Amino acid sequence: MFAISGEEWEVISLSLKVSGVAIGLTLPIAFALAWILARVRFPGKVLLDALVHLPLVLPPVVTGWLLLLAFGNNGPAGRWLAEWFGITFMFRWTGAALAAAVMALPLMVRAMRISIEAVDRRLEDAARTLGASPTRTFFSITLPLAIPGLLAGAVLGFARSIGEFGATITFVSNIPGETRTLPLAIYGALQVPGSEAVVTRLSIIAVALSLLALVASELLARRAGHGRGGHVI
Amino acid sequence: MFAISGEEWEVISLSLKVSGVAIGLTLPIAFALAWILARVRFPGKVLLDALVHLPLVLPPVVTGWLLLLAFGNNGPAGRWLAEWFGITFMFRWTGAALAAAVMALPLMVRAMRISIEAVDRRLEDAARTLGASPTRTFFSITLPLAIPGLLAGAVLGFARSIGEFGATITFVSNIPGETRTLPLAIYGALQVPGSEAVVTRLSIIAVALSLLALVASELLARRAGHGRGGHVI
Amino acid sequence: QGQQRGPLVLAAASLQEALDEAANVWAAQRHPRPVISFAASSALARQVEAGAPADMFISADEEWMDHVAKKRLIRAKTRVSFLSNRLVLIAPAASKAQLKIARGFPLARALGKGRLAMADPDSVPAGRYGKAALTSLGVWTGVQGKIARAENVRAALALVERGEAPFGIVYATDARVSSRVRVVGTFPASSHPLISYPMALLRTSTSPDAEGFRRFLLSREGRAIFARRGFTTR
Amino acid sequence: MSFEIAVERRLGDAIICADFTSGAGLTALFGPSGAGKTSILNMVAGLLRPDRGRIAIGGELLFDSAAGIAMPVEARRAGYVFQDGRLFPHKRVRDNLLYGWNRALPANRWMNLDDAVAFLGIGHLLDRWPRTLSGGEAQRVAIGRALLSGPRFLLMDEPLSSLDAARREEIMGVIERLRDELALPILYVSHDRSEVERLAGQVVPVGL
Amino acid sequence: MSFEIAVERRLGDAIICADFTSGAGLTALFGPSGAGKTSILNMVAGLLRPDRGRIAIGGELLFDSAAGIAMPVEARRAGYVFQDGRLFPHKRVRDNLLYGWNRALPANRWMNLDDAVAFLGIGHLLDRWPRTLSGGEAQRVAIGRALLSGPRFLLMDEPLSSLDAARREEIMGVIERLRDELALPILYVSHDRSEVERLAGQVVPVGL
Ligand SMILES: Nc1ncnc2c1ncn2[C@@H]1O[C@H](COP(=O)(O)OP(=O)(O)OP(=O)(O)O)[C@@H](O)[C@H]1O
Ligand SMILES: Nc1ncnc2c1ncn2[C@@H]1O[C@H](COP(=O)(O)OP(=O)(O)OP(=O)(O)O)[C@@H](O)[C@H]1O
Ligand SMILES: [Mg+2]
Ligand SMILES: [Mg+2]
Repeated sequence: MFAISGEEWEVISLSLKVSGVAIGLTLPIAFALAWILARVRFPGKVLLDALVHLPLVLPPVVTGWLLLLAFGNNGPAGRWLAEWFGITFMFRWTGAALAAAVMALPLMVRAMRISIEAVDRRLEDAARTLGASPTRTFFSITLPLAIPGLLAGAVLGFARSIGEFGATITFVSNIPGETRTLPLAIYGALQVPGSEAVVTRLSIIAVALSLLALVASELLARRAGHGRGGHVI
Repeated sequence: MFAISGEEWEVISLSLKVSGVAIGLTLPIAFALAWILARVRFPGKVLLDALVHLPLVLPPVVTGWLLLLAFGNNGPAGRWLAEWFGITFMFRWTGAALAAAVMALPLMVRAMRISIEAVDRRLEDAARTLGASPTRTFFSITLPLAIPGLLAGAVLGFARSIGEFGATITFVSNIPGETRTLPLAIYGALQVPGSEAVVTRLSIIAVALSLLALVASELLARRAGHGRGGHVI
Repeated sequence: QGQQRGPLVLAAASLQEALDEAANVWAAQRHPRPVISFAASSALARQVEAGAPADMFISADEEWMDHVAKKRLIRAKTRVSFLSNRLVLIAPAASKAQLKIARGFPLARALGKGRLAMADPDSVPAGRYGKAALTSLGVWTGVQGKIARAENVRAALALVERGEAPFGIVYATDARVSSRVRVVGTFPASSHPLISYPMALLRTSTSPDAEGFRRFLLSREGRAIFARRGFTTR
Repeated sequence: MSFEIAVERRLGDAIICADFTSGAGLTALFGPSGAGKTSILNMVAGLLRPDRGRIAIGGELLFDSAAGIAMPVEARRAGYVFQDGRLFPHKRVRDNLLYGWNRALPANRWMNLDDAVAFLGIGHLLDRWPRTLSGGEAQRVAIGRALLSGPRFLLMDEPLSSLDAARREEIMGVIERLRDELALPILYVSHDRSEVERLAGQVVPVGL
Repeated sequence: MSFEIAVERRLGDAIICADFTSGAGLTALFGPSGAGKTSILNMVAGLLRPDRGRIAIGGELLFDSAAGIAMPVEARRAGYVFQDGRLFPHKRVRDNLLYGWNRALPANRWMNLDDAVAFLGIGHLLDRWPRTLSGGEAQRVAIGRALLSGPRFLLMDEPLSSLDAARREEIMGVIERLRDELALPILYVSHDRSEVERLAGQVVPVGL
C-alpha cells in the first residue's frame, strides 16, 4: 500500500510547488493586509475586511468560477496580466497557485491580524524616540513581535492550500502534471468504486506534508519565542 | 433579481441554523483545545495539533466521507450516539452542523490559540495571589484577555461554515429543508446553465450573512477592547 | 408533520431540471412531493452504503448502481435503466470551427494549442464515455495530452462557454440549454457504450409512494418530461 | 516567629538564596539591584518554586521541599504589591480593587473599598481603565488591590517608588498601622534608606 | 534657552498644561502623582500631540500648533527613559542598547557601548533576554539605550526609582557630567527631593 508510484510523486511535488509558491508569495501581501486592518482607520474598512473573507464564505466552486471570469484568458484581469507581464493562468500550475493563494488568504490575514493587534504600541513609540522611522519601526519591532501570528498564518494557509480542491478544479481543471494537485487526485480516485486504498494513501501523504509544515512552524515559533512573554519593565 | 423566493428563505434560515448551532456548540470545545495547545505540554501534542488541522488539509470530500464512515447510521460513532443519545446525523441538519463544525474547528482553534499565547502570564500570577483558583483565573483573566482571538475565531468559523460545501454534500447529501444550505443551493443552481442570476443572488446573500457576523464581531471586539492595549504598570 | 412526506430520492446532479419537473407534475396529481437530493453519483452511492434512510437511487452510470447492487442495498427487481443520452462535441457560440465527427477526424489539429474540455475521463461517467468514443474513433492518442479534465459536465461546459477551451465534450442535454455554445457534431451512438441512467428502489425504502413515483417516471407522461429535455428514453 | 525562610533557587547563572527568621512586624529586604529580592518574594508567594528549602509564616508551613509540601498560590493569602504593577487591563479600577476582595471569605477581609479608596486618594479613578492611569496612580491601585484581598501577610516590592512625598507619608502611616494594629507580617523591599529605617523592625541583607 | 515649552492637552477630564522656559542644564518637573509630568515628556518627545502650544529646544522648533509644525518623533532626537521601561522583548540586552546607536549618525553619537556598559554595570547582562532581568537591571538597560542613541536632549521619567543607593550615586554622577560637559538639556522627573536638589538647575512645579 505504501509504494508510491511515479505518477503520485508527480502529484506530490506539484502540490508542494503550488502551495509553496502560493503561500510564499502571499505572505507579504497577507501581512500588509493584516496590518492595514489592524492599524489603519479608513472609510470602507469593513468592505476590505469582507472582501478578504469572501473566499471563505463562498462555496469554493463559486470562487473558482469568479477566478475563471476574472483571470481566464478572456477575463479582464487575465487579459491584462497576459499582455503586460506575460503571465497566464488557464490550465497552468500558476492558476492552481492563484486559486490556492486566494483560498488561503483569509486564514492568513486573520491569524496575522490577531498577532499585530497584540503588539504593544508603547514599544513602537520607544523605537520612534530612538530614531527609527515608521517603516523601520515596522520591520524591527512590529513584524518580529508578530512572528507567532505570521507563522501560524503561514501554516494555516499552507494546510489550506494543500487541501484546496473546489476552486482549483473549477478554475484550471484537472491536468496531470500541471494542475492535478493531491486533492484533485484524491477526488478523482473517490469517483471510482473500490478505490479506497488509493484515497487513503494519498490522504495520508497530504496529512504528512502539512504535519511537516506544522512541526517546522512550531520549531520556528519556539526559536522566535525565546525573548517573548517577559515583562517589559 | 432581489426577490427572494420562499424556497430561498428556507435555505437561508437553514444555513443560519446550521452555522449558528455548529459554531455555538464548537466555541467552548475550540477554546479548550486552543488552551491545551497553547499552555499544556504533553507527549503527542503534535499529534493533537495535526488532528485538529486534518479537516483543513484533506479535500472536504474526504472529510465528508470519513464523517460518513464514522457517523453514518452504520458507522461506529453514529451507532453509539443513536443508541445512547438518540442523535442521528444521516440526512439531517444535525449532520450538516457536524460537518460545518468539523470544517470550522481548525480555523477557530488557531485564532484562539494565538490570542491565548499573547496573554501575559504575570497577570494570571497576580490573580492567583489574590485568591483565584486556576479555574477562576482562567475564566476571569485568561478568557477575557483572549476575547479578541475568541471573536476572530468565531467569525472565521462562522464564515467558513456558511461556505461549507464538500463535506456536507458528501456526508448528509443535498436534501431540501434538511441539509440544503446556501452553498448546496448555489451548487445546484450552478448545475443549470444560464442560472448566473440565481448563483449571484445566493452568493450575495452568503456574503451578506458573514458580513453581518463580521460587523457584529468588530463591534464586540471594540467594546471588549476598551481596557486593552494599555500599560500594565 | 400533518402533511405527508414524499419519498426521498437520491439522484445524479445532471438530472436536476428534468427530475424536478417530473416531481412537480407528480405532486400536482395529489401525491406528496418527493424530496430529491441531487449530488454526484459517487457521493450518493456511498451514502446508500452508509445506511442512508432513502427510498430511491438514480445513478448517472451503471457502475455505481452495480456497486450498491453487489452489496444488496437495492431491490433488484425494481432496477431499470430508463434514460439515455448522447454525447456531443461543442465549441463556443462564436467559433467558426467546422468538424465532421468520423474515424480519425482531425480533432487534435483543430485544437491547436487549446484544450478539449470534458469531464474527467478516468473517473466521471461523462468523461469515460467521451474517452471511449474518442478511442473508438482513433483520435484519443492524439488529444489525450490536451484534455482539460473538469469536475463534471457542467464545469466542462463553463470552460467552453467562456471560450477558455475551443472544444468540449458534453451530454446533448447540457449543450442544448446553453446559448453560449454551439454543437459541432454528435458522436455516433455506436462509438461508445450505451449511456444509461439506472434507477432502483433501496432496500431500506419505507415510503409507500416510492413505487408509485418510480412507475410515474417510467410512464409515458414521465418519459415525455425527460424527452423534452433531450434525454432518450427506453 | 513571623517569617521563617530558608530557600535556594537557581536562576540562569545566579543562585538566589535567603535564610532568615524574623519576629513580628515589618521585615525589610535590602540589597543591590539584581540581588534576588523580587525572587524571594515570588518564592514566598508561591509564584517561583525554590529548588529546595522551607517557608513558614506565622507558624504555618507554606513550602517544604523535604516534606514535599507546596501550598497552592491562592491558598497562601499573600497580599502582593508587585514591582511591575500588573493591574488587570480588562477591568476598570473598581473591579481591579475588588478582584481579591470578592474572592476572600468575609471573615478574612479587614478593609473595605471606601477606606482603601480614601487613604489612597483614588476615588476619582474608580471608573477608569488601567491604561489611562499615571504611573503613581496605577501603583496606588495595586496597593489597594493587595490590601483589599484580606491577606494574612504582605509582600511589598518597592510599593512607594513612584509616589510623591505627601502620598508616601500617608501610605507609610497606613502600613505602620497594619503592622501594629493588625500585627500583619510584612516583607518589604525598598532602596530608600529612610523608608526602611522608619518601617522595618528588622533588615535582612540580600546578596551582600 | 534650553526648553521653551507652552503646551496644553486634554486627557479624559483632566487638562494638562505646562508653560515654562528654562536655561541650560537640568530642569526638574516636580509635582504630585497624576499631575501630568509624564504627559509633558510625551508631548516633548512627540508621542502625545498637544491640543495647542509650542515646543522649542535649544532654539530649534519641534512643535507649533499655530504654524502647523510637528516634527516627527524620530527626527527629534530625544533620549527618553520611560517610566515603564519598554525594553524590546525580542532583542537581547546588547541589541536593545544598540538599537538607537545603530540608527544614529556617527557624528551624533557621543557615547559608545563599552562606556555605557561600564558605568551602568550591565556587562554581565549583554546576552540576556529582557524578561530575565530584575527591575533595576531593566531600568539601567533602558538608561543605556537612551544615552546610546546620541540624543540632542534627555527626557528622564524617574530613571533612578528602583536602583540602590550606590548605583544611583554613580548614575547621578554621569548625569551631572552630561549636563555640564556636553551641555545636554535634560527634563527630569523625580519624586526624590535630594535627587532634584542635587541635579536640577531649575525646578518646574507641575499641577501645583
Ligand atoms: N530567567 C532568568 N535567567 C537568568 N537570570 C535570571 C532569570 N530571572 C532572574 N534572573 C536574575 O536573577 C537575579 C535576581 O533577580 P531579582 O528580580 O530577584 O532581583 P532584585 O533583587 O529584585 O533586583 P531589583 O532590585 O533590581 O529589582 C537577577 O540578577 C536576574 O538577572
Ligand atoms: N486616556 C486618559 N483618559 C483619562 N485620563 C487620562 C488619560 N491618560 C492620562 N490621564 C490622566 O492624566 C493625568 C496625567 O497623567 P501623567 O501620566 O502625565 O501623570 P504623572 O504626573 O506622570 O503622574 P505620576 O507621577 O503618577 O507618573 C493623570 O491624572 C491621568 O489619570
Ligand atoms: Mg526586584
Ligand atoms: Mg508619570
